[in-house]
Amino acid sequence: MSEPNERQRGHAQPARPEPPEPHAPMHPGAGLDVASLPTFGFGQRSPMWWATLGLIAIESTVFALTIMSYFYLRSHANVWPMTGMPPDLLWGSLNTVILVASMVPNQLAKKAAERMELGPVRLWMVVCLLFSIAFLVVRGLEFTALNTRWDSDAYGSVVWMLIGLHTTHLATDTYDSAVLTVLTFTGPFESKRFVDVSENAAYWYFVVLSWIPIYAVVYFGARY
Amino acid sequence: MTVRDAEQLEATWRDPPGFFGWFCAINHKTIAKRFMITTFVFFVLAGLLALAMRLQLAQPNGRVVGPDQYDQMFTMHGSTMMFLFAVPVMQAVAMYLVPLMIGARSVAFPRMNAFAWWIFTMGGIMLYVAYFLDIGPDAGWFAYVPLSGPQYSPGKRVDVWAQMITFTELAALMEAIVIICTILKMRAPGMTLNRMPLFVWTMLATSVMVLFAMPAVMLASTALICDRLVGTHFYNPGEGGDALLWQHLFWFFGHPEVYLIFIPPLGFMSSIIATFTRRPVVGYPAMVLALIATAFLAFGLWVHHMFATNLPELGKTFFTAASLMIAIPTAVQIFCWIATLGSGKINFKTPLLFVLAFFVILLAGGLTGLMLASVSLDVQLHDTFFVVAHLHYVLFGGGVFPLFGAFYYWFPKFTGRMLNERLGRWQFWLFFIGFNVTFFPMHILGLQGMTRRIYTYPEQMGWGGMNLTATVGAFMIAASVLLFIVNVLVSRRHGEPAGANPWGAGTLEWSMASPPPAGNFERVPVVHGRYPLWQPMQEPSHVTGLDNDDRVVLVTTVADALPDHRMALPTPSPWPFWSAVATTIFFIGSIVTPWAVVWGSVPVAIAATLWFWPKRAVAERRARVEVRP
Amino acid sequence: MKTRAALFASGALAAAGAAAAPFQDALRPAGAQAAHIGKLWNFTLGLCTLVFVAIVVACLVALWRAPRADHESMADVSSLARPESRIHRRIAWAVGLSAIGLLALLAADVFTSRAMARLPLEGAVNIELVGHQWWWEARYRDADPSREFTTANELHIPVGRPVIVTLHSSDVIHSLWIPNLQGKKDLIPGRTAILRLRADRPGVYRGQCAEFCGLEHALMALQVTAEPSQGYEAWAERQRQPAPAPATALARRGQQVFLGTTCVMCHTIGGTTAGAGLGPNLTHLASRQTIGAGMFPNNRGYLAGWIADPQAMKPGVNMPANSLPPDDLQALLTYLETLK
Amino acid sequence: MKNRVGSVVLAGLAFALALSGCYREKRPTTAPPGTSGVTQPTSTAQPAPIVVSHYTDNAYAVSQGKTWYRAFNCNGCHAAGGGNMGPPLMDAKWRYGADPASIYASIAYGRPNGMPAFGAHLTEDQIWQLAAFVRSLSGQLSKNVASSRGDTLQDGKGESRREKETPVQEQTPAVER
Repeated sequence: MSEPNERQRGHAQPARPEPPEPHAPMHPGAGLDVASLPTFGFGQRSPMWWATLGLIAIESTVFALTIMSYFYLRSHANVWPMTGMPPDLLWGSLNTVILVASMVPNQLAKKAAERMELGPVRLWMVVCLLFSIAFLVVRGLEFTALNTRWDSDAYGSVVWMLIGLHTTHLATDTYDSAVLTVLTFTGPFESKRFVDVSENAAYWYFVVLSWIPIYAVVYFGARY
Repeated sequence: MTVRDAEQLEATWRDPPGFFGWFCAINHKTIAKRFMITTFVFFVLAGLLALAMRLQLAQPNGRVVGPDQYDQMFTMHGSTMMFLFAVPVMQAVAMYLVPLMIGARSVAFPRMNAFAWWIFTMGGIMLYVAYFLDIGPDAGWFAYVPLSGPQYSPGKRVDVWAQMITFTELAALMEAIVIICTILKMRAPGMTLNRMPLFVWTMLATSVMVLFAMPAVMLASTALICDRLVGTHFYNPGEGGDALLWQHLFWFFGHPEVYLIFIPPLGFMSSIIATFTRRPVVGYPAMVLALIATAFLAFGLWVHHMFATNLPELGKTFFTAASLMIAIPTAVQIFCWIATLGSGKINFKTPLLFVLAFFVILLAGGLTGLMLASVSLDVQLHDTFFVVAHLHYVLFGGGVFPLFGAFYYWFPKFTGRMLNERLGRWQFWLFFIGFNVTFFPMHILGLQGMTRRIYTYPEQMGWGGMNLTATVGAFMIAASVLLFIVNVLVSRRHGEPAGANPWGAGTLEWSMASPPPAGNFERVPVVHGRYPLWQPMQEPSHVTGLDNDDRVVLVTTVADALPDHRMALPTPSPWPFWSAVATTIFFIGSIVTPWAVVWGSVPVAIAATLWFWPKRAVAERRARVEVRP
Repeated sequence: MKTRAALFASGALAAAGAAAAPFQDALRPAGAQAAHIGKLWNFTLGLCTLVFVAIVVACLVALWRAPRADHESMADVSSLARPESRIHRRIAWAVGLSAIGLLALLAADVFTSRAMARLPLEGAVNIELVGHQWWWEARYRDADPSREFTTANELHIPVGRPVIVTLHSSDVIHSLWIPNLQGKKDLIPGRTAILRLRADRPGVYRGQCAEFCGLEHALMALQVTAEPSQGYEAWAERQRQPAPAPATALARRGQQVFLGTTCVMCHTIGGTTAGAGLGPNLTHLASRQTIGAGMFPNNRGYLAGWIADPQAMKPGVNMPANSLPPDDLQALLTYLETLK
Repeated sequence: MKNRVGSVVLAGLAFALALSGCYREKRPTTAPPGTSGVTQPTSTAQPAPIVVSHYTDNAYAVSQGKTWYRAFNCNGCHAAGGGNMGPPLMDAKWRYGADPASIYASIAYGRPNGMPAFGAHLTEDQIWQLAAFVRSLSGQLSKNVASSRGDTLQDGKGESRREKETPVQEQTPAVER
């Protein structure tokens, strides 16, 4: 349980021959040859897919709990929103449209990646990137149209938390996609990067779809 | 398998040597060892704090420390034990054993694994430096608002606590993902889900729980730190916030957390009992279903921490029922183990002793838990020393005792040498007796009205005698832990050599040399049963066609573990370390100024990118041999 | 070692058990609600002890019956081939029994809660209790506002009459716990909670804050005196009166000191100009048995110490150290002692 | 075992630091050295003697000051610092000096045009704590020391989020009301 042993082992192993245990399968029987198997796989064949799924599980929980907190606070309030008016619909709705639209190039990028065609992948990744940048810009305007501040009351706090959380996901995923896109141009490129592209697209789906309930809560939870 | 192949394999999987290599290490066994030692250091530190508290309470009107210091002490003790020891140590052990048990050469994401350990360690160090600087959190380990809020906890103490949560939960979430992916995708061919060792099942259940439990506390502590630093109002009743929102969010995490600590040891139990009764555990399917049931029910109990609040009574009764119901899966497992003991041939060794303590201590803790589950009883027992006794019975019986058993059991695998049996028995009895002497009197103290978290009590309360007893017991526990440390330090150099399988166990981690070679398995095995080393060998016995000159692992299908593809894992890298440093700057900076969230994210992004960016040489070599699906 | 430790433990336990104080003890119910809980406790404890013994014995029997072996003895994997239905049946029975036991506990709990909810409330005494860091403020409510009065850290309640305590907090979360009378209830800022109780035996019972509430959480106690109705009414009547005017010259000077220095900034004395609410109401201070939130006996010595340097007795308390000239202090003490 | 060595080194380091500690975070229940009373200024023109008040570096003391500010009804005249009958305390204008000693003098001995003398009714300790809090109202204290928002209906930003005003001596006292 300590480093010195680690090093001792470095020298000792594997010169030290192991006495075969009474009933351990040490002596080789027939082997199972896997040399012909591929070196990567798409979708749920890839561990990356499961990791992405885990990430999505975590973040969905965060969003769900924040939304619950929103309604919990709302259930304790006499007036909702507490001060001022609900957020203006324009920018938020425009954002929703952009996000939903961004699913098209996203899907095309995913498909291209799964067909392992580098050209289309580059193209659609760039288009997706433009979409995310557009989204981030509009998101900036959206914050100005919330008609509340995080420090004005509990309503403001939870609304800013909701949108802040989602914006964080956008920003990080935008950055990820950017790095990946650059890699598709500069290399060093391996075909297994197509899996990364496809998972990146899958994650973008989550970012888009998680926005729909948040949009509904922020903009209509304050109205009805 | 010629010696040359073995050497090549070792060279491929070994961590880089030297001082700088130390920061690049990603081998799951290296990281897991460091992780275990780190958590154990925190265990000892928190234990020392407990001793100091016991000294203060040993007699009425104690003058060892004042209220301010005492509040910091019990907050540090609780937070350390929960966030820096109990949960992570289980993940650390799993990080070492899971790949060995499922016949894998590595975990699925070795670099993320390394990063998780670095970030965890840095978070813990931050907490203790803060404590020594008198910035130790002092609002209790569940930091109820408004006491922990901006008005009643001036200064940075609680911010440090909230940020420590962020550090440790980030690490725990990453470890959970690594464990899940490793278990689901990297099992040796033939190890179908219903052939997985029970310990692997417990870690799968635990890790899935982590994904859904930890976000709650991260959200809660983020909201708290926002309230404190940028003036949000989540918990401010004056502006429409609510103090109970914190309690709901915290306990929605806090109760499952108890099971994050309690479920992995169930796996230790099953492994150890099987080995030392020389037979498989009775009722494998029942055990697995019980684990899953526990993991589900654990999310339906949190309100039983809030029975003293003014929530509607009917709702409370529901949570009483749920809290009682969770006893059933535990009962199933206990009965299965007893049946195993009764129908096997018993090899009485120290690991088994520690496991048997479970049947006394966890049982007692579980039964007092049933008392606390009842609303009417809870309002008398809640927040008294009875609860202190209960939670220590549960966490020691269900966590620490099996954990020590696990150390005695797997230490030979970790180091290649046996722990001293005689010292082990001394340690066990000292621990067992000391534990009961310390915590049993606390039940009575609680019933006699001693509330928890009080730094002193007047003489006429008549609590002096039992508190003194408890203090004596605490020092017995300390002596026992000291004995354990001595045993480890001596045995790892002078203990008798273990060989591959000193206990004659049946699961895969005992099939390779001790300590295991860097690549774990010289031949990746093909599995034909739940206890491959006990069952007659069948063919094919092992996998061929995995290169020895690159970090190639076999990825299999989720349910049936059929070979799917050969994945090349990343090579050692310093960037997980640098990313952890950047993240630490980001987190600690944001305690001082909110703007750290902006400028702090730049180094994080840079480090993460360099982490992700492939080495040209490696990438090109791998591109040459890649096979498209 | 083992035996010695065990001996010591048992000895200490016995000693402590003997010394246990009756006035703050969940096992010595003195009121209706606590009695209900007490019954439930006895039932639960009995059942749990039974289960504990049964399982430990089963475990020991299993260990005792099973043959010994060592790590070389061949493992028996036959159970993997054919299920051990006999063992499984036994386990099923055991689980079934446990389920029944759990249902019994649930039923007992539900019945107890219902019994407690059924406490008759006619002619109840209404007390509004406000938690402060680190003391209790009690306002006795009455239909006729002129009959309401305020006191601190000490409740008097009539034996046999129900009491409805309305709980508020002025700062952080506190929790009211008077074990001999009733279970605890949290005082949560921004919320209102109700605690119903009834004392059935006269006596003095001690309560304590049960939810960690900051530096002096440990020194936040409350004394409840349960007395026969007429005694209670007499006490309440006294509490309703304003403070008597100081009779002696010394006392008069003491009042001047009180009104002329720091005291008046935080405390109220009915019938004088002192009307601040940051600290306890002192109108009838001398009628109380304790000071410092139920922590110290209320006599001249402790009172003097408390006024001169409360930080030494209760570090962190909001009461500041007052450096009064000795004779001023003596005058003040004399005055305070007249506040019967 | 490098990281065990590391943790030992860390512990040693931390212990050394502990000896110094961090006064900002202490919970002083008795007055620290250096805070002693200020003698009454003979005229408002004459600057008060310089006195070190450690409380301006201590978060707990400042929050106590905030408690007194509410409890002793300072906001009756000064509101939440915005000023009402009394002058505002959160702006840059200081008639009688912005240093702790001057503020101490203002509270203890009062000032013309309506500021009463509280010297008889407050302890030195409380006055120093109030003085520290009053300085935080205009952002004079470190953001790590000043209080954040209270658990009440909001009366403006928490002091820790105020912009730092640069004090200017206001020469001609404006007439109240």
